[in-house]
Amino acid sequence: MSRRFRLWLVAVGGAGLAALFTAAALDLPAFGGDHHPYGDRAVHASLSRHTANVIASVNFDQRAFDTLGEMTILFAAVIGCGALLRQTRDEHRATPEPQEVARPVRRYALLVLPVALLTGLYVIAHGQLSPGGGFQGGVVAATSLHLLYLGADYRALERVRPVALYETGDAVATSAYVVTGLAALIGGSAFLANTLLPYGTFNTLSSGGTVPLLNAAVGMEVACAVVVLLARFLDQAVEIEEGNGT
Amino acid sequence: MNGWILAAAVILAGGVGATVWGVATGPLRRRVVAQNLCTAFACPALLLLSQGYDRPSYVDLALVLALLGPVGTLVFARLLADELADDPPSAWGLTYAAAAVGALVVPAVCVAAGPSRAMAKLLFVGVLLIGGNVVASRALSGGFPEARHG
Amino acid sequence: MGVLPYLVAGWVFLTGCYGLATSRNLIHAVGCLSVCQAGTYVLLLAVGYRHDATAPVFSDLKPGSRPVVDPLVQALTLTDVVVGATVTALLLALVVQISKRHGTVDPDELSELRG
Amino acid sequence: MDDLLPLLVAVPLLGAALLVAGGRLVPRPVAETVGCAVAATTAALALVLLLNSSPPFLEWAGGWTPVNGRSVGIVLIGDGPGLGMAALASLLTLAALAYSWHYFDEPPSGHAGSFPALLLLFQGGMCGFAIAGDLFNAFVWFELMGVAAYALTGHRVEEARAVQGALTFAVVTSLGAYALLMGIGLLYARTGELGMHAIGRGLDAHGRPDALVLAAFVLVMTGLLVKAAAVPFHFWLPDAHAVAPTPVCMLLSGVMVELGTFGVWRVYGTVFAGPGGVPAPEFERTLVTLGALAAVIGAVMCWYQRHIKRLLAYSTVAHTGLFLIGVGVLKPEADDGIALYLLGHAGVKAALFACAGILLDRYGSVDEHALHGRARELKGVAVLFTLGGLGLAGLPPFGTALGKSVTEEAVGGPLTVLYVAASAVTAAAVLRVAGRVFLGLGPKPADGTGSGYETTGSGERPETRHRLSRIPDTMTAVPAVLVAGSLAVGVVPGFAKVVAHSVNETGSAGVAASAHWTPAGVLLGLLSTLLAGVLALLAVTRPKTFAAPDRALWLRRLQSGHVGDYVAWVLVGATVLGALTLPGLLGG
Amino acid sequence: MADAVIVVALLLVAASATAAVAARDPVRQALVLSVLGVVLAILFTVLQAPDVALSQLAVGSALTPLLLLLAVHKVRRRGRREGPRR
Repeated sequence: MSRRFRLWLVAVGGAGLAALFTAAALDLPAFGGDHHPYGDRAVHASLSRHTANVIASVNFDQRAFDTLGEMTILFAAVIGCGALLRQTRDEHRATPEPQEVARPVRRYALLVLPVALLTGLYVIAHGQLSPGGGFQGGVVAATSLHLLYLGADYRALERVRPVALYETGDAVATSAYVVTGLAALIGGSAFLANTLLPYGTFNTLSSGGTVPLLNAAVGMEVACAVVVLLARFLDQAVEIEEGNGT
Repeated sequence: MNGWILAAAVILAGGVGATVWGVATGPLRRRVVAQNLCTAFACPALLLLSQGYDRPSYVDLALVLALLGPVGTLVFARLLADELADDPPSAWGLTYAAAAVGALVVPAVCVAAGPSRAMAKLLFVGVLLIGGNVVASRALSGGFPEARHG
Repeated sequence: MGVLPYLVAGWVFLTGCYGLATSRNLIHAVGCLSVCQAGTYVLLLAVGYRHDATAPVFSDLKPGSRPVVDPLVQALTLTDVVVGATVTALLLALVVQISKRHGTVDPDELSELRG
Repeated sequence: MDDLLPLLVAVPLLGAALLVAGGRLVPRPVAETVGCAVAATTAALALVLLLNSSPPFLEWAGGWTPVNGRSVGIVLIGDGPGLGMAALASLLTLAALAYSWHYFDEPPSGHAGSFPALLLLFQGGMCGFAIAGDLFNAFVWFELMGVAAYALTGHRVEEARAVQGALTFAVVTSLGAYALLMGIGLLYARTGELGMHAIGRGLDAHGRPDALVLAAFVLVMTGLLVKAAAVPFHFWLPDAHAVAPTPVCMLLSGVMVELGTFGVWRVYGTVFAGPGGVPAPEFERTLVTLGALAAVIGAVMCWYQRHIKRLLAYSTVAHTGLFLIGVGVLKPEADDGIALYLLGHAGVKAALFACAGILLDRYGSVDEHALHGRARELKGVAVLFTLGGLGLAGLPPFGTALGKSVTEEAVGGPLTVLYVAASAVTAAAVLRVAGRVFLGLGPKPADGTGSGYETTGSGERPETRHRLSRIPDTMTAVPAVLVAGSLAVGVVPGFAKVVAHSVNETGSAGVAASAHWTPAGVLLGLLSTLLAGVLALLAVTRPKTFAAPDRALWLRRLQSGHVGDYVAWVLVGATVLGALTLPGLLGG
Repeated sequence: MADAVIVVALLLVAASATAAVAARDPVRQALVLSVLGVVLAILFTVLQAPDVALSQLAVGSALTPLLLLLAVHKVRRRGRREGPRR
């Protein structure tokens, strides 16, 4: 199909959709309106279970089944990238050369690494209180690990990060989330029900019943998943070479 | 008429708007600097918004941006070392201007917050922000001498 | 102001689709797909906004003291950001393998599957 | 009993996590046994739930039951069609796992567990989508199905075609998913609800349908029709099928595409069926038009293919068209017929793909012309392939014949002609391939007939380490069981009645329609089989006149393999969907 | 005043999204996508969604650019060694 014909198709399709969406936007309730029934019910339900961060309560208690799906998507992507970026028979691994890095950059990277790691863990721990949660903290913690690559070189990172361990960690965290859900089912109520643990006092670290548990499971799973994802891409970009050289 | 939000709007429209224009046009050298300055302007804006909305918990946002913004710039500096090797970006004037904006905003917000744990947090964010930006622009202008892959 | 957020969401979605359809580089196409997805974030959060309201995070706020925005759309958008990151990673893995096997990442030069 | 519904997703996920955690330590057969065991457990659970789902289950995940009619949790619908699709998905996954028994030449870097784990996650995603009663929950499982399918389709990364087909599949389906999410955003803005029934009630409470309802309908249906591979969203399907490993093709064509059609039926029935939604005549016009288009284009393109897997993929597009017509006419009998037709088609299509996989692994090619007369010694596979072709045509004892006859009664005259023609042409193509490959009938087609603008399917490397000298019995047993299953759907007395009862119980407010063999149906089935046989014979004996592919060249040029074209077609398809549905909303 | 800052953030998002699509070279697009991530985080903060802003910052500032640039690095390195890049 020639480029001109494709442009013409995109123009027709895009114009149609634009007209349709603009007409729909005019029928939408005005921006910033007060009619949010589901939201108000969610806030009430979250406060009834002493969870300060209502979004964490929606994610890990009221709609925990969605978060199970979201975590499975990340888990499937990690296995998928592992399968897609594997070293095939006609490739070999070349050892990455050390990279000299300017002194201030190296010092900054090695200084910020622990700070970022602690911030990631802080964001996970306070997931059900202040803004943040398992997912955000997991990504911050995993990214902080890669300061070793940015500040030094890939060999330094590889020494610290055994990929097999993180992949197993990812699988263990995923099964921890599911087992917590099953425990609720076996405990008499429903799958992923927040009825196992007491809800604790409001705005404290242990408040919210199983929300902190699920939060920690997702935090660990996301951190391991991001490390493994980046490991696959770094291996492809830095180490795996064409041809069957030495 | 909340002054803090007005100041944040000005920094957003002026500073971040300029960086968006800078990163979208011009040579690669200028785009990388614009990306670095984007975090330098966005972090004070977030601090002002946090003060304007009277929500101390929003400072966590500025903290994570101050931490990961320069890391993002390090990623660009590290992986684009080859392209940047021929004409290294050296926009020290702009970097110090952005750092000055940060240096102005953080004390103002600290004064408003009053001496407490929150002020310590704000100062910590300020230090991280300014240190990160300076090191990031240092990395851009030749932080990775040999441009071999690795 | 009433309908601007929805129009910006539609504009970002359609611009991403335009970029995706007319891209000459598959990595650029994957970037355009993530721009498409940014359109859905803007629409979802614009739907949940309430004037003069704040975030329903009560770590530094007494519940009930101020009106709050809709937490539902924020949970949906959070899930969407995760999905976006993972789909981008998977697509980039496929693009790397395409560049390895086809020697190019220009969709016009990929000629394997036709007819 | 109904709180076991979420286990349909939890068990495969736990199995996959177990496989990944232990995948390194255990040898490959153990990993694949664990995979089969987990898939079988889920299938058993789905069947148990299906058998006593007469009053449909309604499970609130997390125990968030509604308080005076409104809830914050996610609702799961465990009715006949939903659990039926979940059971079908689980059974086909089990068949795929059994078929791929130590199948691939090299597991990724010693990680034996990754392929079975991906299949289990695929099964979990499909089961979750089948029982989802919440629109956003359906989007999450839609994405999980997608992510698992992209990785599985591109699993053979050494093949240049595999990664290109997987990428176009991933980009088009992701764009469909984001359109679905925009639709969900619009519906949530109006009704403030996410459960499908709740959104339907919210739309009705709001009054007459307007532009927002039309836009939400178009965006949600675009996402679901991309998954169902209806024209003009179908372009990704032949590319994905030509390259995916055979067990994955069995799942893609057997049940994932059908889940798209199921999604269309479920979402319209719950969200848009009320007075506040899209009026019935609009929905019927839209779906019958798209279905007819898909049936015609699928049949024509299937006739001109020489790549066996792409030929079967286009036959799936044709059958999706027939399913959409059946869903579109909004009659209880048509729904029952489509349910039976879908079950029968899944068994037959998966068996045909399995046989194509055997040909690929035995001769290293799926090109009809190159394989001419070379597969004479595979007697068993020949019988299964021919039975599959007859099944596609609608030969009476098959489940496909029963489903087709019941649907033909419901859709009326002109569409019946389309049903007979589409099934006949696709079956004729399959029988032509069977005649040429297994019996060596007719002159060997000259290799130059291809216009250079087609994927011939020759020169493909077998998926197993080297060409199989002997076909392992798992690879022949699985298609045999699948064909027997399709036969059972048609033959087992009372099965049709149970299916009809469970479909009507939820679909059209309990109007009891019965599904059974009728003389007219049997006659039409025999007619289409006869037509298929005649066409196949003509194509084999006189290849020049009948199989000259250059006549439909302009149609084949559209299937360009270029991801930009497919995205453009998705946009055009969405606009066509809106244009077809618009008149009713303006006039009505 | 809160509306003004929302309008500014919305216009910034629209501008950087258009710029991200207009930048045909993947490296330049990675830079613009990084800025788009930050601007989106600001829009989410202005729309009172700090959790989503935090996740957009975490993903958009370091993870996505790293993935994009590693992919570009692998594609370019393959191309360069095989003679001039087409």
